[in-house]
Amino acid sequence: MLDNILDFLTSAESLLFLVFAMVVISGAILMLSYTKVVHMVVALAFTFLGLAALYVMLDAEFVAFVQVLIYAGAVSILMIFGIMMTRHDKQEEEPRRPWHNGLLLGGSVALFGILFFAIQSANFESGTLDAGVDNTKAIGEQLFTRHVIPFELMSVLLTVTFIGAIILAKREED
Amino acid sequence: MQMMQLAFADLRYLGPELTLVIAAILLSLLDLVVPRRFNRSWLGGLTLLSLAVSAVFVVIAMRMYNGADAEAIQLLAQSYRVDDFGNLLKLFILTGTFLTVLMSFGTVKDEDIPHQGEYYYLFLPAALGAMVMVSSGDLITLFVGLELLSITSYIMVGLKKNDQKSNESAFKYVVLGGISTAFILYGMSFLYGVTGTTNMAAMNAELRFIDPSMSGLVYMSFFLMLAGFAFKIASAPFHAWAPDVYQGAHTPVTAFLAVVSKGAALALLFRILYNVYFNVGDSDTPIHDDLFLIIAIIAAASMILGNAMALKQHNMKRLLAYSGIANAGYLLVPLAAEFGPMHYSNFTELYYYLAAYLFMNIGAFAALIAVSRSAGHEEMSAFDGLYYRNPALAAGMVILVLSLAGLPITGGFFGKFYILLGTVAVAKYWLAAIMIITSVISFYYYFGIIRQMFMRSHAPSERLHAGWAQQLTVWICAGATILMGIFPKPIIGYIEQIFHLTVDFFI
Amino acid sequence: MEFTHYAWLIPVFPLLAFLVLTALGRQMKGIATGFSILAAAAAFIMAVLVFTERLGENVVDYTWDGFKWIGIGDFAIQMGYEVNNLNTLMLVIVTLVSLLVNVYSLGYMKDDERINTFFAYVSLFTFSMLGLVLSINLVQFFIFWELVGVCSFLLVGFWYTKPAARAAAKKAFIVTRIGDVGLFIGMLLLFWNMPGNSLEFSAIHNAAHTGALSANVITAAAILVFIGAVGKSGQFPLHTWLPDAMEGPTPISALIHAATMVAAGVYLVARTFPLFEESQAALTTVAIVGGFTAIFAATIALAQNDIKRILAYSTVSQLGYMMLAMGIGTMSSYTAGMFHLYTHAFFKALLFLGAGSVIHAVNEQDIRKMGGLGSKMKITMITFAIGTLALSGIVPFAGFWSKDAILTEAYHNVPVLFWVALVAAFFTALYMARLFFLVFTGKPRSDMHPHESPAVMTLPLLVLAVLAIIAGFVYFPGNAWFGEWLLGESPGEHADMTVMILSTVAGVGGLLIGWLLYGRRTFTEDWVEARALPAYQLLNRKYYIDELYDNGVVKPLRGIGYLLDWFDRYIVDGAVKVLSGVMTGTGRIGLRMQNGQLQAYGLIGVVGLLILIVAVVGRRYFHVG
Amino acid sequence: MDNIANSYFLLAAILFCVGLYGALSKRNAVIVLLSVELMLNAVNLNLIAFAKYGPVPSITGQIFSLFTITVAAAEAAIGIAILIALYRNKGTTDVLEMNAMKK
Repeated sequence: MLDNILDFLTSAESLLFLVFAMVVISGAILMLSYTKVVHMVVALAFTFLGLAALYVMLDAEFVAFVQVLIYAGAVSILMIFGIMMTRHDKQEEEPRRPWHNGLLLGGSVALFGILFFAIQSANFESGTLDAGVDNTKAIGEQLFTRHVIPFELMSVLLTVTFIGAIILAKREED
Repeated sequence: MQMMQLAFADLRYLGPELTLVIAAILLSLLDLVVPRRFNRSWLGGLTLLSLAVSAVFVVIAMRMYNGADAEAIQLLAQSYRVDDFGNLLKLFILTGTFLTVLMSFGTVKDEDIPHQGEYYYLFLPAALGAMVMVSSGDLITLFVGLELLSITSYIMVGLKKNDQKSNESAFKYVVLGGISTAFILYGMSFLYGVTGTTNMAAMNAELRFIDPSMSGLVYMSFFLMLAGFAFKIASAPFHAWAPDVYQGAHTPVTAFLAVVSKGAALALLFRILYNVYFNVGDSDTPIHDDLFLIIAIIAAASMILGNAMALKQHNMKRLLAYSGIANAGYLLVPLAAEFGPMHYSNFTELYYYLAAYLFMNIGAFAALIAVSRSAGHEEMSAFDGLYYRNPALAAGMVILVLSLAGLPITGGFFGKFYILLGTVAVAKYWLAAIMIITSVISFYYYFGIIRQMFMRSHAPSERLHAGWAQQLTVWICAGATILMGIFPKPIIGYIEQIFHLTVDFFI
Repeated sequence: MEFTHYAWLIPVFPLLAFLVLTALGRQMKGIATGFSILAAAAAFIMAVLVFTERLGENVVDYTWDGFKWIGIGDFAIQMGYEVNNLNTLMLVIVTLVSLLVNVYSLGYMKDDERINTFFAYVSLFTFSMLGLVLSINLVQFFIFWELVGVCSFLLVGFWYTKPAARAAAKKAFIVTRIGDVGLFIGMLLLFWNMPGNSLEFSAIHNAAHTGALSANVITAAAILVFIGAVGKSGQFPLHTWLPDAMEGPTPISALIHAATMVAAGVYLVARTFPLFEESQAALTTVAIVGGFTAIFAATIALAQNDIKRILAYSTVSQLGYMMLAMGIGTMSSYTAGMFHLYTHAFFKALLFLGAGSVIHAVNEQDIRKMGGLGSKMKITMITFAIGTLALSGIVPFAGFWSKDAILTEAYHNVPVLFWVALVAAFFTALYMARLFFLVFTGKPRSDMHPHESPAVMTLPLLVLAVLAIIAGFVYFPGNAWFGEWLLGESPGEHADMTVMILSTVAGVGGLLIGWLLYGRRTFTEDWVEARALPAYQLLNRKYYIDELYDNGVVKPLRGIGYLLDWFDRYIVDGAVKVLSGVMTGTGRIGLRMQNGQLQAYGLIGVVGLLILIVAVVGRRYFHVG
Repeated sequence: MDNIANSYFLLAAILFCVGLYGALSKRNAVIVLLSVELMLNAVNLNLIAFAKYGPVPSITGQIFSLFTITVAAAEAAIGIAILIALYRNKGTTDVLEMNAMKK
């Protein structure tokens, strides 16, 4: 058991994982515990960046880039915009809902416990993803052959989102 | 080697979907260029037209590509399938959307919905999403279709921009919908993880010989996805959003959520349940049995809770939401009644009741629009004395309510009857008992509506003038309901004739 | 001309009338009602033609099943109609009573603003009832069975401005639905066990007799079917809706809640009789429920003061009689049950219409406030008296023969039931005498100005009165024609002198005591004041006897009646209320969670999911690990 | 058992549960939306980790995650747009105050 942990700590990959995992988790936890809205968003931006680093470790360079661009960039900024366009003078105060929060905390922990149990009992015989190929190219090829229908549908979805976001957020001149 | 690229010739199989895409783009452009002073109802007409054209393509596909012994068309390694399962459900989706758009005429006013053009043509991508959902054989395609439907629905719910209720319900919907999406995806990620593929057929093959240590993850993948889909279906215990969202949305949009969205999600659950998880597990961990038990439990909970909550409800939209929860339960029953040597008709059962549900629900919503516009509110009392104020509309509504209550010579009766036969065939008697008892209880509140129409003393006595579009919708729906009750045979016969489990469903 | 082959026309007439009346709405009141009557008359004539045709020698049952409703695989449900002697009899009863009620309603409902709606509903009901009678299989039967339920709901609640009428309508519908669930489950059970999944009555007959069904299935199916009949025919404990249903217009009480719809339960048992024949347990259940209902309802009727409620409990009691007859299970008891159904339809409809005539005249339903109406309403009184005699089972009125047939069978087969039925017969005579004398004799006990009803109302009374006298002669000792015709074979000897004497004693005794208590008493006082002392002593003693009767017999009896009434209202009804309470409680908890908070909604889902996971999958792991 | 593979899955599970907690407990609507995004990120991590360490590794997981990211962004945009419309009418972004409809 101890050997395992030592093993784990001495491998470079594991150490890196540990560092980024800490970044990711602390970002998430900080988001929950901060009281100012902007701080929360910034904390979560760190989580997004940490995840991007983990994606690189998982041989998913392209996704990592996308993660940085979309999440750390676009979504975080979108959220900041959202905060700016709505008023947030008063600080976030903890709502007094002991039943709700207690049950929720219990529920979340229980869900994690169940997931933990399921994951730990699974016996992965780790295969190997052929990391030699050009990740981006491989994705591109797959995307335009096998997954071309969802890919094209995505364009419809984005168009709809685009129209929808405009008409919903637009101020009506009356 | 399967064809991995989409050839130009393959586009002919995508006729129904392409029609909707092209129509959506054209209509949005038209909406942009035509000056604002023109009434936007003609966009609604064009929407109807494109839905009809799409339906024609579906029918053509059913006639040409899927004969009795033909193989189902599949594109890109099963990521897209043109089979009779999908085609039948596409007809359901298109009919539902068509009637929803039809009942909207005359209800979309500038003060309510500033963007009338968008209101009409957004139905097209929503229907498209639903259609993609029902004909995909791959998790990614399926997911994208689901999201196309969901995101469009979020927008449509929020279209009454100046109405706080509409904003609120849209926000509730988008947050809870987002959470449910996350659950679905998390479940899918485990499913992908343990099988290494996103193709449903390949998954089933992998799952049947999976390492027993993985069974925990298999269970979790199902539960997480179930939570998400049950949310979309609005079945207990993931039902709580439905009344609020239904109440806040514009009524035709509510009808769309209650019928098309629910139907498509049910079809999806049906597909995943039978294509991916069927016969998975062994005697130590009978995953298969447990999953069917869970569906049965959810169905029972929905029937009980939905009907119980409707008992004290006086707002018609919320009442129909609770009734929708109960109906989600009835609709889950054929899913829980698994295939077996005695029983192979559960798709027909599901489809038949779904079709009956489509007509009775859309008709009820259309009638609600008609009476609530004159009453100025959506309480049940809007139906006061309808029999004396507009007998024809009242007659239609009586038929629809009788069908909802499951009384004979309506589609609703036969649908439930047929489902019950299936349940008894697989010896799930307790589920049948709950279904019967809760249906009896539901008479109580359905008859409340009839009582309002026939036996109400303080009703306003002037004639109620309903919009032509709503009246037409009510009559179409009432007529279809009666026809389905009197002549169920042709419909069932047709489905049984063209639907072949091995060809059209199991991939 | 083969009228039998055109039997489908019979329900079509009222259906057409219904459609025409609905289309007319509130216009053309005079003509519209004419349509309804015309249709009822046409249906009646057609029914009589079919009936006379079936009187001939060697008639065979006619079945048409050309309409294929469902066909799934090998299994098919055919719709159509069947004509045999049993349902021909029903056709005649239904169309005749319907026609008379239609005519009667012309007078009774004359001033009602919604008279067209009323006639439309009546036509729809007649159509449904006839459809029910002609059905060839259980599914079709069930459809019409529900349809008559809907019509009953609409008609009981016809005067919906009265809250009581609304409540009664809903109760009538919901309580009978409980029975329908039983019937429905029975239907499913038969469906899965019948050879070829057939639900046709003829197939059920064959299967029951050839042993194609296992004994358990037969018992279960028969009892479930009987539960359906219990609901519709107001048998204990699902009878509570029937007295409440008296909130409807009185012609409806006569048509639906006396002569036709409530008898449909008995008809159902008759139609599926082979199932019962094969199961002693089911027969015993039927007999016990019927016997208990007969005496139970008769006792309650003693304690009622509302003229219609007395008749309603009387109906429940008489239906119990018919069930009892069915439950004895021999061919002649079956015949006796159907015979009683047939005679009862006439004299009970007569009594209800007579009661309607009284209510119409004095606008009052409490018999304690009536009195002395006989002098002003001769025809009503005479016809009502005939009805009372028939119901009380006095020779030679129709009720005597049919009741006697049942009693004879009970006497020979199940003596306990015979005594129960005999006591019930005594009570019947007693409460009818009480009703009759309080209403028609003595002095008026409140300020009222009665007048005889118009001819359209008295004519049906006269017709029914004639029938109440003669209808019994088709089947009495020495004339077994009815039984032979119904069964196609001789039902066997059914006369017994002991029974006749005992039943006459019970009937006459009941009437006599009723007369002494409620009829004579008022006369006595007049008499005493008018005459001199010599007679006083004697009279005083008479009076003393009356008191003795009153305190020793009738008061306790009525006490029991009150007690049972209380039991009925609070315990039996209460059970239904508990069930609905559980459901509304669930709903209330569900609604409390519906607090408008989206995060609460999410939480409900998460907690629900966790419970599901732990409950279903957890057990596997904890069990294994 | 490969420790590092499991660690990725557990990290994803932690993020998912934290996201769920945030989405169902925070009062500020923007943060609620952000928490939903966190849940979707957890899914991505899971997918990509399975793409490398799963029993049957394949690049499909990465492709799936690309779709997920796009959809998540679209959902966030719609969420913010609806929120802005709501804020304009109601003047608050407090989730607890959104209870005009209940029972």
